[in-house]
Amino acid sequence: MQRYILGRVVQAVITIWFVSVIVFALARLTGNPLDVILPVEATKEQYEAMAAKLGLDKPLPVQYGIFFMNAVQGDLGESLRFHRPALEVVLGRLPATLELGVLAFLVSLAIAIPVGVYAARHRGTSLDGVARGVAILGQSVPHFWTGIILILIFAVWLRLLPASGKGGIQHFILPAVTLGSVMAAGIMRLTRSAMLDVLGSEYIKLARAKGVRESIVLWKHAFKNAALPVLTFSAVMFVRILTGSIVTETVFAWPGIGRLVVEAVSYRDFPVIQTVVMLMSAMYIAGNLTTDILYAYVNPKIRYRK
Amino acid sequence: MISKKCVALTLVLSFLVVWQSHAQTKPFEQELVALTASLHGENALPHMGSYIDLNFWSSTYDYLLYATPTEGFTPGLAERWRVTDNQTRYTFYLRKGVQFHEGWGEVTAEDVKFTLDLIMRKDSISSQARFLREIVDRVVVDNPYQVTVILKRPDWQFLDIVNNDSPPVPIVCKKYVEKVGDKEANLKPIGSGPYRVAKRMPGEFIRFEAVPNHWRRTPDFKWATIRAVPEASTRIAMLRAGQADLIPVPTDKVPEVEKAGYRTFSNSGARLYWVILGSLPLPTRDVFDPKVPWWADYRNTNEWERAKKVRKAMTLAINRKEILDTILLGRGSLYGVSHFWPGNTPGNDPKWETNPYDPKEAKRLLAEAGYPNGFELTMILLKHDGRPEAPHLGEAVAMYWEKIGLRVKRLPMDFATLRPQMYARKLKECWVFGQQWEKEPIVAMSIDSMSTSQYFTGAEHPGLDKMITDTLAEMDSKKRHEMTRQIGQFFYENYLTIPLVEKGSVWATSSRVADWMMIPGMNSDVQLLEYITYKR
Amino acid sequence: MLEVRNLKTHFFTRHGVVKAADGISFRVAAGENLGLVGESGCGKSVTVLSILRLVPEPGRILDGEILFQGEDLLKKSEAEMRKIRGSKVSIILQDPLTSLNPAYTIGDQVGEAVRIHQHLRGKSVLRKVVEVLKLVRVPGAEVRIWDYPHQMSGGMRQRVSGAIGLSCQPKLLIADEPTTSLDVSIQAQYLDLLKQIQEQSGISMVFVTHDFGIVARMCDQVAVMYAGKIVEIGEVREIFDHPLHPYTTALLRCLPRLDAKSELVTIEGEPPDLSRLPPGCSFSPRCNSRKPVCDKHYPHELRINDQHKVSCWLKG
Amino acid sequence: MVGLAAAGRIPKSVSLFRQAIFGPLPTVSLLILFALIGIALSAGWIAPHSPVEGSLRLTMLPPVWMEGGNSDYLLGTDKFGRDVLSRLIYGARVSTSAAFLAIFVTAVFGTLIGLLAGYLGGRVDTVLMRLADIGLSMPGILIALILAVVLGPSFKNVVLIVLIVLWPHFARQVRGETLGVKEQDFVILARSMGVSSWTIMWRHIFPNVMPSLLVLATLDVGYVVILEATLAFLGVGIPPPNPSWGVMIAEGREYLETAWWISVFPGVAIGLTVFALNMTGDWVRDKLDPKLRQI
Repeated sequence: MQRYILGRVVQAVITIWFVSVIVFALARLTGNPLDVILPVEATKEQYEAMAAKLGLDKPLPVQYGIFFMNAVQGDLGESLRFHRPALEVVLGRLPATLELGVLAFLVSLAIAIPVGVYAARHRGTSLDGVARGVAILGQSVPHFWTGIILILIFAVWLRLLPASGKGGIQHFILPAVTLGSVMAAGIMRLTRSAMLDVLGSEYIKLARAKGVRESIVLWKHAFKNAALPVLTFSAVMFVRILTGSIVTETVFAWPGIGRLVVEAVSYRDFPVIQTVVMLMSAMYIAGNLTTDILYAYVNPKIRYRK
Repeated sequence: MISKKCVALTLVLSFLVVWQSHAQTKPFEQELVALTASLHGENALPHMGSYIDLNFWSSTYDYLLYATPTEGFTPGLAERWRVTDNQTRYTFYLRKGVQFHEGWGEVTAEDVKFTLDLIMRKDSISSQARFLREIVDRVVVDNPYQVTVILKRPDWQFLDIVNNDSPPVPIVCKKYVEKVGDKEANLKPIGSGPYRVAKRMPGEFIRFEAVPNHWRRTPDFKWATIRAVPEASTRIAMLRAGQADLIPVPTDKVPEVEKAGYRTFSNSGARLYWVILGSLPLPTRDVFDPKVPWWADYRNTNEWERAKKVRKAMTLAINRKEILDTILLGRGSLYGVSHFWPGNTPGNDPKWETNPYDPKEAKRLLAEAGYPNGFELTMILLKHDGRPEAPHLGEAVAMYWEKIGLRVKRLPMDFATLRPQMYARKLKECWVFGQQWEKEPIVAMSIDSMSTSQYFTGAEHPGLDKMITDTLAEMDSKKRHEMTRQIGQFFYENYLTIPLVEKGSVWATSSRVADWMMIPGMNSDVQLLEYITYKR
Repeated sequence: MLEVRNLKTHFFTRHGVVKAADGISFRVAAGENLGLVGESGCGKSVTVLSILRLVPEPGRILDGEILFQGEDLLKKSEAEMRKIRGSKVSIILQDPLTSLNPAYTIGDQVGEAVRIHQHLRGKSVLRKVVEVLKLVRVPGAEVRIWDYPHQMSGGMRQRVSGAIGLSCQPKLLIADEPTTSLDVSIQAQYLDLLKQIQEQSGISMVFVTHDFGIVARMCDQVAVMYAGKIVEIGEVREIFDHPLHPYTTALLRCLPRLDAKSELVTIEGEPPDLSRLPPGCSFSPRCNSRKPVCDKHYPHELRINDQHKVSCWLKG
Repeated sequence: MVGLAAAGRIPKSVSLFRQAIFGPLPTVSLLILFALIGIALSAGWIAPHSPVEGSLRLTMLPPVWMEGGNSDYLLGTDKFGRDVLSRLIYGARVSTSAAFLAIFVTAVFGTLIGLLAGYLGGRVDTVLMRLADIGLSMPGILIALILAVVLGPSFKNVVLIVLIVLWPHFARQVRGETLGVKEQDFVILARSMGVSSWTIMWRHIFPNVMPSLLVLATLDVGYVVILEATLAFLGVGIPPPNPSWGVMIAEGREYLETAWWISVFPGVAIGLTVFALNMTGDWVRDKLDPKLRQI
């Protein structure tokens, strides 16, 4: 097992390295930060001076070399906009995103799993139908639109909830729902299908034949086995949530990395762009790794494999 | 098992969240919350930031002089100032006893010298750097309260530079900057203004605390926070939710806000919008393209006239009144020549009328110019900070042009992408440009309308270059203004640019705000917070 | 002990009604073994699942009585049923590989019924579990209880599911082809084991299989099922000696016999589609000696003697 | 699937509604899709007005049923006085054509890579799949956003972006299937008879990965429609004045309070379309290959 994990980690590192190359190149294709930093009246001299100061005058490979050497030592460069280490800037915004993400994640789990299990249990009934319908519908609207509509209804018309910004618990509701909706839909559908597979199996029949109470059959016998694919999916989903935050945070003016990076792109703040992309990739990869380990946890077959 | 873990996690988290939020929402007494679309670079040192950045610190610093709506200045840190007749020596007599924040001592001549030197420093990105380096010979500290600037040559612009009008020249604290270094000082500026910086989260907010009995003005609000909220609808929602006291409102949302019963302040002259026709290069440049319908070699009279007809047609095709009434909902005004705002612009000529709306004439002119069935061109819908209307205006203009038979492509673009191409005069596209009103249009023109200027929003023409240079050299304001008028006349007659509308920035305030001093051409962003009064 | 009367369990599928059990009747006396024989898909499993009222969707028990210790199970509430399942009546499923939950340990799964029905907790459950595992001869039961199913051999798993069935000393044990998935030698061991346990504890058994050999080995009574109906039922020796129904004879002929010279034969033709049965005797299409009447009406049950009943036009 | 309380209950008839929507064949969904395609094709005839021409005099007219509504503009007009209905209709064309083209290109590319990786295996496989991993690990929308800034907004760039963001999904799926198929006898036979790799991939393997490919495609079209809308929302979608639904929402979102109809209708349109697509996708999947339930 350890060996296996180690191998995966090495892979992950390589992947992240590639990502760094790609995003480094991409970022530089978006334009020249000086065109944002310098006042429009800036002279050629000022351009050159600034370029030199930021090391943008060197050829790209050299620039990457420098970036790489520093990155290895944990220095991802200094934000062109905030004059502080990019990593520091990003990590400063990360909590906001994570809080929102985790909340949305839990909310959607809390909704999706019971509904999914229920739908599978009562498969074919109209309740199942409605549940699926709603779920698919949830996946069918762009979630920035959901967000806009939610603001329109709850903030503008009903005046129940704040439209945006970070603050009291009530600030979390709309963004969390927006962010969670897409994911809840996915998880619900997955739970349902996974449960359907499991409920068909012999050991469920046997459990019932033992006279086990239905709820226990569902949750103890069936769900623990169905949880497997659900977990896999959830980890990936959680990372997708972080990516989704790019839009949601723009809609709700949420001070997280999503908004940070959108502004970083228009500000051509290369270090921040790079940091965020690499961070998200790292999270995605970590997510998958965790999943596999969780797999091992729920599925003894894997756990006991040498 | 899993479910147990989940529950546990949920509990912990929700606790965290609640706790977190409580930590956050503890309100200050009398805190003013002002919103802005973006805090931009937030650079606080004059040699490190563009004027957009520096505007956000306008209340943290004091300035030698303060701009007034009309000509002339009111005293600031400089109680009075003397200019020698040949306009080469400027002496400023400083106010005594003005203290920098957090015990960094009194503002002295040393600080003024230091500030000017900073701006002229080699690594300075300030937009005045070039100009100051050109004209300033040296800055002399006569005594702690008296500083003299000696110029290489006579100049009338100097006072226009060293005031709070953008780009502003804030007086920074020598001791502080030298002690902590540029970087630190840029992150946490120390000034002598009415609001000291209390706390900031870059990109998110800056929180100021009022300085008790300040010589210039003691703010009503003990605390003031500038918070960045990119989405306009979000800003409005926050205003309505009582989360904000002062928000910039894009014109098309003004009625919504007013309907909701909020007071709006409009500040005229903030933006002059006009259409820039491609980059109009000198025929001698290799980027010069004779096929561009609206531009030609000025030495070839027929061609020049033909091109002028096209420009005129494109000008007459636009119904400015309708644009003003619909897109700007009547907030703003019409004007005749780019750079010249009828309000009070030296050199403005009342005889310059707004171009009429006359599509028939436009079509006729096109035909005459040899384009009976129009031609193809591209309108750049420019995404440019502080000019939310620009893309809308662009679309509107495009629609009018289509009505006279031009085939208009649209191309959304952000300014950072446009800029280098504009510098290179490469663009064959048109775009709507919004410029901040300048006290002396000639100053702006010298920067953006000459074939030598890097930043370029006009048309390259040797005659124009000459006129501008001469005008700049003219010390006598009367004559200078007359010469300025002639430049405007040249633009007007040749339809070099296509003026659209003037529009002020609109601000909505919560019920806690009583009033806010508006200075024409300023308040383009959250400035002068100390002049916002609290309604008791 | 158990008496099934005219049990009708049908499946309502999109393609029509499948009559998996259509008027099944039989009785099992205390300590007696009934073999339920037939080709796969003839409704054996459905019949036994009906007894536990665990008919899969979209199946419904439409009619009949299932008298267990004199009470009709079909009249019982779900809760009451639950009390009976696993304690009084328990089942051993066909495939030990799939009938054990991969996510839980052997001990957990064997102990579950005990916990539920005998309300034991903690140590005593384990003691009980070990006891039962010993009963089914799982070597090293004390340690094995901590294993997961996938760590055991097929034979061991089948014993475990046997243990699950026996864990609460049921009155009736249903074995649904418990040995099909095992290879022959292990089959033999396992069957002997079951037989032994059954004789010791005197529980009754319904033994579902398609193998007359097993019936001969295990059962006192045998019921031959074809197309959802019992075509011949009676005491094992009797049936073996004079099978009356052509289907029974055919099945018997399929048995490899040591004494017989005749080589192994199989029944030609396919088992019928239960959703569209012929009007008459459902076996007639495959019957060599069929008469015209066979295709018209279904033969009513003919009572040869107390130990032997058959439904066939050829007799009588 | 064991119905516990089954005993004695008579099967209750399946409700019509359910049959229609979740039944064996997603009637409603298919209807929606056909309608959509019909609209997209006949936009030129059925749209009452030009989608791009408008008059500022008619700016932000409300839908006809609201007071102030104008019967010429059933669903009202937008900021530039353009008919929302007509834009919706043409939007159907723009959005769907973009989505379908994008998914087609992506599928083709992804399949090619997947086939190569799966069939050739070895180093090729490692390299290609590592690339796919990288692609998957990068935050899609963000990369799309950056790319859009790099490439500039245009129809073909939207397609290109989708390609870059989505190809790994297809590549991985196809590779997996290929691995399975290539071990099967007929392939081995073909190889033993010296059939060229290309022919084998094309004639023998491709047809076998087709089903799951189809499923993935149908399920992803919906996602692409949403992605396009999201790009538009971030201001880098299909350039105006082309009325893609995404662009319409983006343009309208500033006027939610004053003119909700500008952004609400296109939102609904997207919702319906993607809903129908997903439903059909599920159906196709269950028909072709229930194994794929977890895609």
